[in-house]
Amino acid sequence: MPKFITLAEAVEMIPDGASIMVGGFMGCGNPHKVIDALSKSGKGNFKLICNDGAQPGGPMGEEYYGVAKLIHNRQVKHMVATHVGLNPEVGLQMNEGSMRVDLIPQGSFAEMIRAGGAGLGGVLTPTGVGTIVEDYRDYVHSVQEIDGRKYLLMKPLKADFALISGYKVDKAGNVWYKGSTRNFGWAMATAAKTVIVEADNVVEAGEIEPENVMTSGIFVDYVVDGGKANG
Amino acid sequence: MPKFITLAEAVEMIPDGASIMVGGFMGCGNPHKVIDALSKSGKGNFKLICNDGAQPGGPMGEEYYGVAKLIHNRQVKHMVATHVGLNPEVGLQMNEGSMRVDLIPQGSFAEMIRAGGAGLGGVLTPTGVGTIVEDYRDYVHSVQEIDGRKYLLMKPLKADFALISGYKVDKAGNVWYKGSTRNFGWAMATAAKTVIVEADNVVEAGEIEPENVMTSGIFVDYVVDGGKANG
Amino acid sequence: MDKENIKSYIIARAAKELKDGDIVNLGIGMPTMIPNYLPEGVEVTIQAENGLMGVVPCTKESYDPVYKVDAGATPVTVAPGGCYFDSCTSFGMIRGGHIDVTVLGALEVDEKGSISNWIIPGKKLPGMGGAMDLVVGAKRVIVTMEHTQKGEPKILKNCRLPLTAINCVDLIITEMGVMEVTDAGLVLSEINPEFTPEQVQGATEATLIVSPNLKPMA
Amino acid sequence: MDKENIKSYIIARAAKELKDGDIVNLGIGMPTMIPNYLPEGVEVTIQAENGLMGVVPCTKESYDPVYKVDAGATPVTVAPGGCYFDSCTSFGMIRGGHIDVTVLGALEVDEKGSISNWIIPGKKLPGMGGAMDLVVGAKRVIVTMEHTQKGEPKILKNCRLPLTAINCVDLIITEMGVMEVTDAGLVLSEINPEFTPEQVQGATEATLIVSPNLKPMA
Repeated sequence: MPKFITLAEAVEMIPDGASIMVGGFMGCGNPHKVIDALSKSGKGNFKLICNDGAQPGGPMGEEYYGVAKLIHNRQVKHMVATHVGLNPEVGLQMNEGSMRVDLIPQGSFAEMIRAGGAGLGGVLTPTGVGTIVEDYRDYVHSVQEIDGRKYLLMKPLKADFALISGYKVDKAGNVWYKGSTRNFGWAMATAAKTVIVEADNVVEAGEIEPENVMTSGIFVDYVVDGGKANG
Repeated sequence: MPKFITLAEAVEMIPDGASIMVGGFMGCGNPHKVIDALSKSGKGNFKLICNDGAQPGGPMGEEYYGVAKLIHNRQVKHMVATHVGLNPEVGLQMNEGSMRVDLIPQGSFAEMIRAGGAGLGGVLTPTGVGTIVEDYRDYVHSVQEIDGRKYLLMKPLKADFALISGYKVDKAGNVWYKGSTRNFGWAMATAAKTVIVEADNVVEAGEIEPENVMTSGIFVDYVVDGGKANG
Repeated sequence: MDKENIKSYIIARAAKELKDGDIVNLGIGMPTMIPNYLPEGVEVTIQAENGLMGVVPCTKESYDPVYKVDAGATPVTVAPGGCYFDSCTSFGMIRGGHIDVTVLGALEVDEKGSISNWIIPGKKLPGMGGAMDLVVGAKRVIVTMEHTQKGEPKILKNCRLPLTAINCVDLIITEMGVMEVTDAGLVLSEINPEFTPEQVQGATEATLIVSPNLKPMA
Repeated sequence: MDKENIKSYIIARAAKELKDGDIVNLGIGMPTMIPNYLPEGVEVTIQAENGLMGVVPCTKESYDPVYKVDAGATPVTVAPGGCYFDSCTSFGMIRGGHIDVTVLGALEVDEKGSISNWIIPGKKLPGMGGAMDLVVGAKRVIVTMEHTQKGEPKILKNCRLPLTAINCVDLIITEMGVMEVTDAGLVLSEINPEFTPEQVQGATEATLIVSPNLKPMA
């Protein structure tokens, strides 16, 4: 059973230099309150594993949206992502040399995280064959030919922390994601040593129909009640 | 959008000798009405890709349960499974030499089907290392050492047909599985040329909440209304 | 034609490539406008790689930008019969050949059907996002783009920018014409009547094979 | 001890290995009876590899054998807070190290912690089912079995039957004692007071290292 903690407790357990997976796509599905608290913590040197750098402006008028806050506050020293074009600060910090950015094809990125969580030795994907991705020594184990077709063997991805957002989270930690917020959170919840879920709504165990649970509570270590936590 | 067809039409499109994936675990999740009709069709020489051979007696008093009907009627010439111990007819037919049986570890079996449907070159699993599974030339591409640990590269599995059971299926073909019937159906729906779903209940598009759709209708070619079809 | 006319001319032509019932992924920019140009009787189902099937524009009631956006971060929703899923499932669909057509833009395309559209070294590092998976996995890959960039050809003998994927493009649609990628090379199968084949070739680095059945683009 | 007493003796001891909050997968047969023997204050969550988490016996009301069975095909249900999922997700949990303990039977175990429990060539071909994944993936692998089979040792220097997996077993619990698999070999850490260490060794092919802290099994 997961432990229910406050925003402050969640931030406190994340040390400087941690590798952190954050669910979300252009901010949609980022755990906004945890990220906001982390962005004000003064901690940094993070390795951020997130699909993208979100964007400066958020849909509810936020000045910086989701993980863009961590980037704006220069808390990220290394970013592993698939697309960073819509947050110009990523490019700026990269060109300054203050941030390393590694770009991975999105389908491979998702599957590498799944492989990390599912005990697989890697992912054999045709994506990236013949491109400079083949040369990403940190992420590509080898190029292999199987039954006449070439594949890249991409290494599994893991992290110290996964920060996930769930619309409904029950007392047993089971997560139900709304709309398009599920994206990478589902895989990340399996691939990190410590998984913290921000719950938009905490519900009783059993309130999510057992068939409709998307991430089993066994993957979840901590739940932050995002609703109560920040009013 | 899938086509809604009758049991007879479903059976008619499956030719002798077809490779057929059937969802289910010990009969639970087999598409019982489609299997029953197929078992009475006189067709055979099938390659059956199914977790197991189900069992002779079913929970509702069936003499033969699920795929056990196909086995009893000697319609299966080659079975790819993970466990066949609870259906003694499999062992008998194997020992007679009338049925070939290939046994694959269950987690690899599931993941090989997923790989077949997801365009991956195979599955790198530690399961089976050091066992006779290493010698399954039809299923194991190679033994590989990655970062000091050994893995088997298991080949993707595909089939001509996947026969799946859904508790609720909407007019767009979206599937919702009840209880433990989901098992292999989810992956099989992605890995066969023709996917036929037996619907316990046909519902309107939108009646399954979009987040709770388990198998997208885009994977489904045909739906048999199991409720109406057999009263 | 001005910029806007060029765009709508290209998109209108691309829309005709889609067949009723197709499952389609549309790249950011021009391709997202295709649904507005579909011929009567043609309905397609739109996938967004961030985990949506059956994407449709949202109404005032369904507007829910915190929870429901497409791959361009535009607030959208799904039609009845659509669904939401995670990114592994989404790219399983894409890589596994379950998407009938993807339409996307390009910086360069070459006569082998290779494409570059994700990075300009030293200038732009947007990232490949889902593009590498889409062009490798979709059953049919259609590139829509302006024929040239500041007068320079974008259809080359060999792409010069870092590749998105090799040998994957099926069709190129520009404001000058429609080109099929074949084993023999690029075949100009349709032409904008405002141009001659010589003019199209003049704006193209790759060698164009003019189809014996060359038709007016429409 | 008769058969039934042997079983309950083994299971009662195995139950003490489980800690409150553990996620557990229990093999068919003896291990499935463990929940009845859990010490007070210890609650575990039971996974079934066919896609259930939080398995509990079904009541008359929840009995639903067409839709809800465990990996032994027994009708079950899940407790509030449990869930259902597909087989890929299930074995992702198992292979990925998200199951704390698996308890299962064996035909043979050896001093390197290798195990054979899925096939007797020429006699029985049940298949490995999920066993190969479970013993490779679970964080802790506990074998519960009778110490001998018709008087013949089942704990060997090297397994003779086809292996389920190599070097994976952590603990062996029989009616004679508890043996830990260590780098040095099998350590007899607890003994049934009805037997002497010599008697246990006599029923065992593998060499047993008698722990200096040998305790009575209880």
